[in-house]
Amino acid sequence: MSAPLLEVKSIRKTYPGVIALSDVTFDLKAGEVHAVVGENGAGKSTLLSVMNGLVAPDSGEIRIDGQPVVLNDPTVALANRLALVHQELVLCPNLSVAENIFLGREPAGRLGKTRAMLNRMAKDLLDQIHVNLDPSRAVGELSLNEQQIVEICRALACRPRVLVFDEPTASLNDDQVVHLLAVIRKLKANGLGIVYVSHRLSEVMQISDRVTVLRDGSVVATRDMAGLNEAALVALMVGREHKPGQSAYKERRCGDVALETKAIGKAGVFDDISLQVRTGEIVGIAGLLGCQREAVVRAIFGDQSIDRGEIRVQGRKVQLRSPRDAIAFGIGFMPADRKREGLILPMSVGDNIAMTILRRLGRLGFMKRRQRNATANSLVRTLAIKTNGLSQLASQLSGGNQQKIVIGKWIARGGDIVIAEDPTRGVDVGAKFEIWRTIQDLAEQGKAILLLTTELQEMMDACDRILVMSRGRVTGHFHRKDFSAEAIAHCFVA
Amino acid sequence: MTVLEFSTPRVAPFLLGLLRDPIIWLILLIFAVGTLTSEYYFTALNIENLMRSIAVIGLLSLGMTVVLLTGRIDLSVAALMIFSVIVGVVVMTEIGPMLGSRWLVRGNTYAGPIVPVILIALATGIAVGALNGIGVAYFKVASFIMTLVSLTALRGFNYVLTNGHPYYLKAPFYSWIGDSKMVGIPISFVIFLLVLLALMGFIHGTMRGGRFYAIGGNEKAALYAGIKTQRYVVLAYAISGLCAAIAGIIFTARLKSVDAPLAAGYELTAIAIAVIGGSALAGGVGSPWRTLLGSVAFAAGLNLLAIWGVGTWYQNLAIGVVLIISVGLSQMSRKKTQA
Amino acid sequence: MTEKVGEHVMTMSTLETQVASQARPPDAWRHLSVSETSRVAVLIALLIAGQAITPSFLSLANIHVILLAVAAIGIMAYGMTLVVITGEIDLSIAGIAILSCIAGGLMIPTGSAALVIGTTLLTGLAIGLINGILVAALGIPSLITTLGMLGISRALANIFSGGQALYPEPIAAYLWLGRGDLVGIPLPVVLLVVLGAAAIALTKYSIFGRALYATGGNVKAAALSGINVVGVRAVVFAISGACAALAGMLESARLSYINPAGFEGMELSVLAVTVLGGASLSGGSGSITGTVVAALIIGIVNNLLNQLGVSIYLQQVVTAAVILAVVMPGMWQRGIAK
Amino acid sequence: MLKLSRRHLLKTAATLTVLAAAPLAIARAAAEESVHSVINALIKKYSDEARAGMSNGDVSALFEKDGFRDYLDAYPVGDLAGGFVWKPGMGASFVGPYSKLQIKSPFTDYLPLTEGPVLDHSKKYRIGLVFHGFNHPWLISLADTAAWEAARHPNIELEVIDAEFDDNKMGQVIDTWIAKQYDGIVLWPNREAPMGPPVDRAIAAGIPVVSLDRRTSSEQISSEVLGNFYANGLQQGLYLKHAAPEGNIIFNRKDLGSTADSIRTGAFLEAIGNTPGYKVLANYHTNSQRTLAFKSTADAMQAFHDISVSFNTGGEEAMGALDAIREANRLNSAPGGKKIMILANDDAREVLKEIRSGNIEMVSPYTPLIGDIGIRAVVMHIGAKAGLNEAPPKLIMTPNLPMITKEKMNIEGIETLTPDEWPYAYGPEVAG
Repeated sequence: MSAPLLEVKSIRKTYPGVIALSDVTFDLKAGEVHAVVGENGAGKSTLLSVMNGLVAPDSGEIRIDGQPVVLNDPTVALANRLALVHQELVLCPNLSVAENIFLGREPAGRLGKTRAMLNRMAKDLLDQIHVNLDPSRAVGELSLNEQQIVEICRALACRPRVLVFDEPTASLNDDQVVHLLAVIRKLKANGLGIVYVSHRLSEVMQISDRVTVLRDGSVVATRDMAGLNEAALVALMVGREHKPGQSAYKERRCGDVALETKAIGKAGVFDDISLQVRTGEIVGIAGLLGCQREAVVRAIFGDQSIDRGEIRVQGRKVQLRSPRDAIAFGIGFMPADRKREGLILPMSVGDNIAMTILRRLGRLGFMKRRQRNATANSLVRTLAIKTNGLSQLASQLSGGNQQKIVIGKWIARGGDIVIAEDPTRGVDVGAKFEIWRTIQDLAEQGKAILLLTTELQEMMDACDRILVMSRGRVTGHFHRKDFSAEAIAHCFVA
Repeated sequence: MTVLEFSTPRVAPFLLGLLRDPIIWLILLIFAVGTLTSEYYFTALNIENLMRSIAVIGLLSLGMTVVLLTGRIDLSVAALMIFSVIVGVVVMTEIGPMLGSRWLVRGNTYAGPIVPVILIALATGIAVGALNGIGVAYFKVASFIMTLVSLTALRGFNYVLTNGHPYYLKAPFYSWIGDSKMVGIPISFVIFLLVLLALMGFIHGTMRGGRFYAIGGNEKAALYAGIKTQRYVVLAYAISGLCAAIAGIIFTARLKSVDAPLAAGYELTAIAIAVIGGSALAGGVGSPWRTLLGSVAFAAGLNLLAIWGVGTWYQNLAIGVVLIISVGLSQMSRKKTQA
Repeated sequence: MTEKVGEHVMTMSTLETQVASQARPPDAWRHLSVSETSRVAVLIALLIAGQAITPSFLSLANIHVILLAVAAIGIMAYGMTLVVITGEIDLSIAGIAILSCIAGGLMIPTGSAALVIGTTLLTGLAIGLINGILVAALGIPSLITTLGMLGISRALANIFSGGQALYPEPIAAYLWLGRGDLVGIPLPVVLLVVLGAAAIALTKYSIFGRALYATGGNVKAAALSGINVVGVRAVVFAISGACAALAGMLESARLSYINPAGFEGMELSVLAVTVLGGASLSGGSGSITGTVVAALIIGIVNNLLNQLGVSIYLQQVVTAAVILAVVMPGMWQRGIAK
Repeated sequence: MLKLSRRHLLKTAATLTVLAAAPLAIARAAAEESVHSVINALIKKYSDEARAGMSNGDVSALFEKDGFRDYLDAYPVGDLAGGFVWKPGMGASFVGPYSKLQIKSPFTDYLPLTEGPVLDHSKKYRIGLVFHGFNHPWLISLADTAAWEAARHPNIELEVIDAEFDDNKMGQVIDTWIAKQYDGIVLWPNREAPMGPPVDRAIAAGIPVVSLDRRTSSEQISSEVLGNFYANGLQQGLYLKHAAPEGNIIFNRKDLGSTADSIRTGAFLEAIGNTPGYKVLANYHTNSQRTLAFKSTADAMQAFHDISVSFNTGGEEAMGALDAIREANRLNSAPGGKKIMILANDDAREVLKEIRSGNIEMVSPYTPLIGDIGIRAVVMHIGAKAGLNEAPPKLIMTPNLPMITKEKMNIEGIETLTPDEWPYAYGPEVAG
């Protein structure tokens, strides 16, 4: 039998005072999908960086086709036909789809011919994975989802034999995930070896042949996927028995209508959206990408304007011209993109939590530091945010803990209405559970919650009611007792 | 089977896009108003003057455009433009006596061979540009700071090297660059056009040139794509330095002398022109061609005011107002297309 | 294994964040402190060197001279630091300083000190506010806005004054601003210190300070958290304008001379002090204490070089080298510098 | 070696210049001892002495270092055009069109032109005046006199443009005027070298060009109206020698390489070069900026405790130095508790005020009120081109002006004037 396509042997990487990876070994065969899972901090990112040549290991080696290679630069990894699909979309918004795909690998062409040639090649590549996307469009105009496809094509453009996916579905909805998995199966059938890193265990279960579980920088196990269930996988990851029942849903009594929209609309974006959220109620808005539910919640938060209809808070008609107006009426908003919209990364944990309540913490313009610390500390405790202290920078925390800060700052604000956009995006299993429980707690305290998630199952677990949107309109409305994935999915395309 | 279906794009043909470009209309308007209001505006002599002034500021702005494309800035261009020529002359006057020739006559008139001066000036431009680039790319000094430091240091060196004396450069070849014409077009403008064409060929015609856009668009993406971004940043600054040196040669050829305090503040003009031409300070947007338009609009506007005899104060006022308004309008139209 | 590494888990995840985003400053505070240290080290080295070179260097009189020399640039740099913290830049300060002083100077015939000084400060405040509105509300990049405003205000100063210098001689209170003293301390120095303290309080201890850093750190996130980012930026530009006007007034009062061609190139000197003080032009970082130390470094270097009789042209070169030497180590390990 | 060649060739240039001025000498007025000729004689005396050698090593070193000899030898010293003799009190009074200030202009009778239409009365003559700095009192006064003269002649249309100390821009302004076919151009060139080519282009296009105060590198220029930089520096030196045989001097100079600096400072050094008692303590270039002069003097006050003389190449510098000395409370800190002697140029009203109050020791007037001469000269050139009159001489020297001191003195034959005897001061009135 020939050597495996890729062998990672006894990789060790330490940072001052920390062992990031210790003796990590696994292998990948051609035509195999090998998942790597683990909680945040388990060492996945370091491992990916080592494999991509961004970080040099202290010891150990990587073999491709049995030959040891020294990956000291991303280009070397590419030269060895190992490509990485990044979790964050790292694309040039000012360049076209084709230019992005072939960035750094442009074919040498005569003057003027390059662009046409690039477009043709990109078209071929997109056709290969059955995606219809115009290669001459500027990436800046594309949706996240489309950008994800570009990111994958970019990896494919260097004709890799090993393709590493780092959380490829983080910003995709269920429907698109299905398609992406189909693409991956196709690649696998073409004989590629695929390393698949994801927090979404259901995908991992579906797509992988084998799985390697990392915990605290070490390999806990490498198993065949066949015969492994989700609970067992989670147990391996967290090192203890963990009930996957993520919903933590509890029956609650809902009160009066806290938030109501009456036939609001914005020309060309959405129209005739009417919804109600009661105190203590969690209402989800489901829909495929492009259904404009994000625009609706942003309009409710005053971040975008509406041309028609009215928004009522606690029964009172309100004019929301900016987020500040919305906040004044007790609305809070947890954006999905933590790094870009949720947090001020170069500021401390304490400052981030206090961001929504600055005015309250002021006396004659000065910050009441003791009160701020008390508030922030109590939130750090209740939300179990793992941090060195309030002065640690937000950028230094893991995704789950960052998300908790985003939630925490709205708890600190204490408004009655909360809009949560994908609160568990890119968050690991343990933290995910804690975040869902927090959201349920908020509802129980009588807050009205408007929820958007990309995973329908999560939404069905968490919500009292679900509205479905399609192309800017409400196409369905379900109460918890009527929840059915099929029925809801049906409304997606209505 | 198509797994994913995405919307089709809008295609804007080049010419149509050009006509939609307000700057073209602005230039046409300036020429029309100029021709209508002054008999001296649309004359060969005035158009030559216009071309000559475009050549220098245009070259500086071209270099600036390349640097802006990478999302950085170069404040050193004007100081470097003088510095490179000074180095050329000073080095040659030092070499002269070693070869037994006296190359400095009649006070400070340089009488030695002029081609080496030009070559040394070009090399100096490239070298100082590259040093800026190395500071920015490898030593991670913010470009604003790095080139501000260069600006200060070069202005100082200009005095230290010349001891405040001017150098006269009166070689025939030099006068040819500064004063001659080719089919009615000043040589300096021809040189500018050649540089423009070369840059456009490089930036739009080769894959290497295109990478400036990638770096300006998303440097991390370029890095992950295996592009040696640092080298391209150095290259961008070297190009800017080279453009500055060429501008310096043309500039001093017109004045037939070089003098430490010349061209003070031209770096800000270069930035203004690149930005009026549509370059984004954030990087990734802009092109040499559009910078040409920017420099034509800028120079033609000022020329018109000069022909009208408008005082410098009001010219400066106009520059400031036009700069803010033009960028403000493009900002608003960008916002509109985004929304 | 788990127990052993357990306590490091958190730090490890921190590390992972760093590794994954290699291009971001991996450990901002650490490097900040490196350059902070190097700044202070340079300052101390300069003090020692200065005393070694000229025995009267640390005399009270020379300290006064140094502080007086940096008073105007330091006060302007306070405003600039605030602007730079929000991720913007203000190139118009020299223009604002001169236009404000001219506007105030035009009030000299009234003989009213309040009118002269008030007009000066209000003009600075107003132009700064216009900058702020153009930048924050209309979204015009500050580099362009303030570059344009620099030209506009210089032109207006000439137009209003007819290019003539003005002499504030008859306004005693005005002159006192530049030449007077409080308990033996020259008034510009008093203002430098008092405003420095106020600026430190503002940036470090006030709620406005938090909003300031938040706006610079991530303007979208700050806006979504309910911070009035438009207001914050408008205010810092207004403060910067007022600082420029005040600094301009101090200089004019010291020389009893309002020169419509004055403060040439001052914006770049002030900017140099600000970045030397550790403020990053990408926003979200910087401190007034850093700016103060930086202003002192520049002031001492110039004072020493002047005392040694070094020509102004070489001084430019030396100043550039000092800036680079202080700024470089702090930047060394950053990912992408723009 | 390099120095030698430079010197040699500049000397040739100087000889040529003197030759050009020679015809004037014939028409020289009877050997009345005018201030002009007294000072010229002194210039020659000290220049010859200095050329023979300087016994003061300090002064000599500075003189050599900055190559003053080259500049001084090339700077023309000569007699006035048309045998004109200037005496204090001459000239016309008017309100400056730009500054709106009351002006008494000293040289309005020099190369006179009667009021009313000039040359061909049916023609309109368009003349351009380009200079630097509408925001400098000295230069505004220059423009005032030019505009006043132009306004006296209804068929002269004068356009005044400020090139803002950008030599390239000044060149472009001249090119624009060539394109607009102006009849004549008057300019105040900041620096010699860059202004030669545009002037040559204008001359080639048949447009007469006259430069004011400073020179251009053009050899074809129609006329040069030259000021008395030499007299300025020399008188500062003579005053110093007269006041004290020894002293420790600090210098606030204009930018390196500018004519004002090289001639004034050079002439000052020539004058004191053979007096052993003077020491050069420090030498600053403050680029005509009051703030920089202030800072350098403030720092010098700390570095040296035995300063006795502050030499300033300009009035701005002197005011900055005075403010710094006053702020340091060191007005009387020269050795022996004497006053620090401040030597100045430029007869601005604010400087004269300090002379009156005794803070500035002396000022050598350098009047900007010469723009009218430039206009008259260029008009005469335009006329000469059309064969209407004779051309004025190429070199139009302005009269040397005596220094101004608080009390009247006679220094080596020069009768000094008091501020009250000097009606020609320029710039805004200063209260107090």
